[in-house]
Amino acid sequence: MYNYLSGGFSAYLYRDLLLGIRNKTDLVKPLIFFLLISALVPLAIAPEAERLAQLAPGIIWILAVLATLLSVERLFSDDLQDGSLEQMLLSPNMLILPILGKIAAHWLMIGLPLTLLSPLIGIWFSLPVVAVIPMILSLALGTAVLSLIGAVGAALTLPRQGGVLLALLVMPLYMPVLIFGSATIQSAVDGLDWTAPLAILAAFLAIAIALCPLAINAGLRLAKNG
Amino acid sequence: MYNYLSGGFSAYLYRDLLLGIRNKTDLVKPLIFFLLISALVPLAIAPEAERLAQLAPGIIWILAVLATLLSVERLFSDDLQDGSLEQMLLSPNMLILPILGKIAAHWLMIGLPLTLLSPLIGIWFSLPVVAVIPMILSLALGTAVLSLIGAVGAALTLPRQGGVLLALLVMPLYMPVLIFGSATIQSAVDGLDWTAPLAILAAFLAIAIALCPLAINAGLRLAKNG
Amino acid sequence: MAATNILKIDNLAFERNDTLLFEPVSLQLNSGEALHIEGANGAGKTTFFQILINLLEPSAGSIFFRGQTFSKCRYDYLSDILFIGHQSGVKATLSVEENLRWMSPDNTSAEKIALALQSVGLEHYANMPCYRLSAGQHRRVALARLVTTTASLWYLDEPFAALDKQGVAFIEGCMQQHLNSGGAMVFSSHQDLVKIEARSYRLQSYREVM
Amino acid sequence: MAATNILKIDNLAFERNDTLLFEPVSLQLNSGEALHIEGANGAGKTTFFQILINLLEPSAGSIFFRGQTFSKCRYDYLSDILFIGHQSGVKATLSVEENLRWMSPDNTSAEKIALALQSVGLEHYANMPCYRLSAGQHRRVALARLVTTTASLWYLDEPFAALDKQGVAFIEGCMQQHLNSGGAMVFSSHQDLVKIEARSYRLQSYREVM
Amino acid sequence: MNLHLQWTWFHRLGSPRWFYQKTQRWLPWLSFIMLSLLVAGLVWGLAYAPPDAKQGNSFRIIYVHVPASVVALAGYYLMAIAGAVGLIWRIKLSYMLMRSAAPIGAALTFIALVTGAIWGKPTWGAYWVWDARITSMLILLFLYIGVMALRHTYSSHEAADKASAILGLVGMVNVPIIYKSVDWWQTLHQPATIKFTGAPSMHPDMFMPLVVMIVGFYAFYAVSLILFTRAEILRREYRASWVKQLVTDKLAEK
Ligand code: HEM
Ligand SMILES: Nc1ncnc2c1ncn2[C@@H]1O[C@H](COP(=O)(O)OP(=O)(O)OP(=O)(O)O)[C@@H](O)[C@H]1O
Ligand SMILES: Nc1ncnc2c1ncn2[C@@H]1O[C@H](COP(=O)(O)OP(=O)(O)OP(=O)(O)O)[C@@H](O)[C@H]1O
Ligand SMILES: [Mg+2]
Ligand SMILES: [Mg+2]
Repeated sequence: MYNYLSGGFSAYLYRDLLLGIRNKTDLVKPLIFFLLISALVPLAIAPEAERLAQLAPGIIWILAVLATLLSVERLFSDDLQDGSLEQMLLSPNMLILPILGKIAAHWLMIGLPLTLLSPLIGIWFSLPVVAVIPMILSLALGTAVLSLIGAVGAALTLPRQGGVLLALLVMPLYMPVLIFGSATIQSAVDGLDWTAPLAILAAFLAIAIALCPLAINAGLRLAKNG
Repeated sequence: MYNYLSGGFSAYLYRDLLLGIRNKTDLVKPLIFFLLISALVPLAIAPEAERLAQLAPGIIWILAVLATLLSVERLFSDDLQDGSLEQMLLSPNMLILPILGKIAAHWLMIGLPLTLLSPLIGIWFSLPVVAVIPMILSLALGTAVLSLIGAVGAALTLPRQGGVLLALLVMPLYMPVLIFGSATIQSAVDGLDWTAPLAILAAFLAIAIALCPLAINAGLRLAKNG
Repeated sequence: MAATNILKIDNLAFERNDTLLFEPVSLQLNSGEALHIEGANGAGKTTFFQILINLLEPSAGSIFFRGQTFSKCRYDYLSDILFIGHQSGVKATLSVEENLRWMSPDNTSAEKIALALQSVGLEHYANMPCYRLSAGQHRRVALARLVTTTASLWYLDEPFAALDKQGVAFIEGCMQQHLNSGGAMVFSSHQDLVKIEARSYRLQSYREVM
Repeated sequence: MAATNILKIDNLAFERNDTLLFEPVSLQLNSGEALHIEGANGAGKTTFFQILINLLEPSAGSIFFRGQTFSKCRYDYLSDILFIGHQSGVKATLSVEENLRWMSPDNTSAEKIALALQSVGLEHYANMPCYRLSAGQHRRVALARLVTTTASLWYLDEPFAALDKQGVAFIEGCMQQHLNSGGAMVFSSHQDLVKIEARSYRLQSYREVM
Repeated sequence: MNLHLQWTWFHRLGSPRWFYQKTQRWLPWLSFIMLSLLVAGLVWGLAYAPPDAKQGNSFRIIYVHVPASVVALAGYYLMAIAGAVGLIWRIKLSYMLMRSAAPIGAALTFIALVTGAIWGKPTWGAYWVWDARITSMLILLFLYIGVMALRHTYSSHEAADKASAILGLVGMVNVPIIYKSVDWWQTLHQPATIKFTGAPSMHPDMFMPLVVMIVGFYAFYAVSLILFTRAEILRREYRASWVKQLVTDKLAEK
């Protein structure tokens, strides 16, 4: 009596994508969002090309962190409110797969657009061309890690669960991602070997995929005791 | 038969503050957010003092914009969901006062903490001491404008509660505030006259207080047509 | 007390995307009267209430309150009505008492509030945040307003939803008392009433099969 | 069909902040049987359901499913139950059909989905996003699962809330059919039932006056 | 009497049917003017105008860039004003105009940005600089897109129209402010490296085709606005008897 509700990865991936993308404009929105935020930076800081180029790696990565933070919050809270979290927790199978499905959908809607858009932002910020490929690769891996870590924070801070302190503990985990992510780009700009920091990001991703779903599972099961 | 529900400014100000204080997460999130991001910036960009000092005005203002955006989304959507927006629209009095009350509460919970916290961030970023007073003043005025404009966006996007859609509508409107806000601090750093951009911010505030509540009122009345 | 006309509805129609939702409604409501709006799920009862409280605009027809057109007496009208809908306007993070105080007229005394809480059986829950309440208790918080309100025209959309039998009886009692003291009300309910005598009006759905 | 024991509850108790919520419950449920959980608002019916579906842990007592303790048959148990609670798990931005498909077993045929929608009277709304539905229609989307599900043990917390008379009759029909085909169910409702014969169990609130 | 006349005129103007029938007659003329202007301007500008002393032939992109920019800006004001008229006088037609103006304006803005960026590479050595005019053009694009995106939020036409009109008005206050502020901000930091307001006064041989192209773009704008609006009218008024009549007539013709 296998049930769609418990259908795991692809079922939740598909549903969350559907929820996010109801019409064509929904697809364009994350792109515009990134364009807008990155347009803020030169307006607030200096618009000279060389100065922007120096800042570019860091800024792109800060953008990635911000966008994840901004969006990951509602990953589970909508489901809690309308009762579909309850239904998900009722699944006879391991929750790991549905959770990963939801996170994958989140990444496809936030991390991937940012990754694809990053060359354009690079042009805006006069980033050297050699750094474009490393930037894309580091973003692809790194934003996935950010989604995973963010989901842990989201599960712990589900409304009224009082996990604020735990969330505070989770947030600093973004720092290593940020450091190695911008280091990848910076190394490429400086003509150094950029595969080393990238490899570290890949390792982060492997660890995060293994551990985060467990933490999220535990966090979600607490939500009902609020 | 004057009714508390229609009690206008102070009633809504008081209630929203109470709600914010009850929901500890709501209060702590912006703080986590400020501290986290300002800690991330030196990590992602170069940590040399002079370079950071150059970036400080811009970064503090980008933080203010993002924090407002992050939080203003829920200004009316919670009320819509639990039906209290309906009750507010039923008030026999002008809606302007309750709306301003809610916005004032939002500013007290977001703009004011950021303003008060800004000297700390200034120290982190080695901002010269002369710029501290202009920074505080510009933030105090500017974040209020951001709250007002953000509320217009929140009211218009109410039926969809789209974080990204809201950002899309509101960010272009934020740009002048951002520019004059960081210009105030920058002028002070450069030893120029910083009262001129500050005066412009004050003018923005006056215009926004006069016009935004009208737009919000109209927007809220459309919410039932979602 | 001579029954005075409180509400008069003339050929009220509502269109959504160029389709009439229900057959045009014409109605009269006098003081001391209760009107039970009936209709299947989706007939348009909630929509009808939202037109009455001026959240939606009717496509045609007019509403008179105590003989005046709506636009002439907006202030008087809105300060004399009470509306409780499907979503009851109870704030989950506020306590029961805070919620009731917030939703009651300004000069409601503390005793009145305590009395209202007692009437709906929540006297021991005064300081509990509302998100901890059960579905029925949540609804009772909103309905406690019936005790504290001073409005003379009540609009109640499904007031009995989620209430247990004893709760229903209490609300019916409140309603009867309001009618006796010259108030008027329009309400919808899918359950049969026990105590109140109410004229009923059936909303006829206009929906043609597509 | 010989009635087999499906659910056995032994001295189940639940404490919150060191206070028992209800008197310990002991119960048996056989196939073909319906159990009506009664109790005033706040008696603990919803809490009881959440214990049954393993979202909350009981403070004492045990639950057996087809003779096995819960921990031994977690997978079988969870794949054989259906739960519909106060919040029905309907996604507001998905369309009616998408919601139903999503909440139905994997291999449900398109005809079955169409049939389910027709049974709950939503055949014309298949493509409407659920946030546009009326309260009762919203509830009907969730209840359409009763037609598509293959689970044999149903837990229904207030299934009749917001439904009109005809909707209640239909759901009762569904429930009866499920019983006839050897299923079992536990449900709560404040309304009296018309069609179904159900054993009723009254949750006794344990609350001492504070 | 006089007043009465005025009002009937006003309402006739606001009637979608009146608009639909009138534009039926205008369209061929307008299209003809548009085509001849665009063709003449393009041939003149691309083939006959002399190459620029400094920029060689790359300057010729001006014949697309400048008209697109000019019309995109004007189009925003037209859209916002149409929205305001709709809000104040509740005229359906002006909402329809507003709705149709958004995608056209967005497309023109996009063209202006892309042609500007392409032009920037050979002249400034960078695709993008943060100059007042360019930044405000970018913001304009976002405002257009915002107006378009907002529509999907509401189920009823009227609500969506009102919301878009409010946003359009707020944006209208904003565009000049942004222009001014970016200008001001730029000069604060550094003397602007590139400024095209003081562009070398153009040779008439280059300038005349530009004028022709600008007028041509305006004509193009008018034609597309009319076409979009007519489609919108049919979409929204499909229940009106004159539209039904129109459809049966069209079917009978075939
Ligand atoms: C993405 C980059 C660009 C954007 C968004 C842009 C935008 C604009 C705008 C908004 C106008 C004003 C139309 C009006 O005055 O109403 C304009 C005019 C003009 N642009 Fe650009 N432009 C860009 C790049 C360039 C480049 C690279 C050049 C060549 C050096 C250029 C040359 C001109 C000229 C000559 C005019 C007309 C002169 C004038 O009226 O001031 N633009 N552009
Ligand atoms: N925004 C909307 N757009 C389109 N249709 C809508 C919208 N809101 C409601 N409807 C439709 O209007 C009809 C009436 O809804 P309404 O909520 O008034 O019904 P109701 O009589 O209150 O039903 P119930 O008994 O279920 O509460 C429903 O068919 C619903 O689908
Ligand atoms: N998280 C919580 N903390 C403390 N008390 C709670 C919490 N959740 C529920 N309660 C209390 O537990 C009691 C039982 O609630 P429950 O929702 O189970 O009642 P119910 O029988 O379903 O009532 P109803 O008929 O209104 O749906 C209520 O008195 C409620 O106040
Ligand atoms: Mg209803
Ligand atoms: Mg319950």
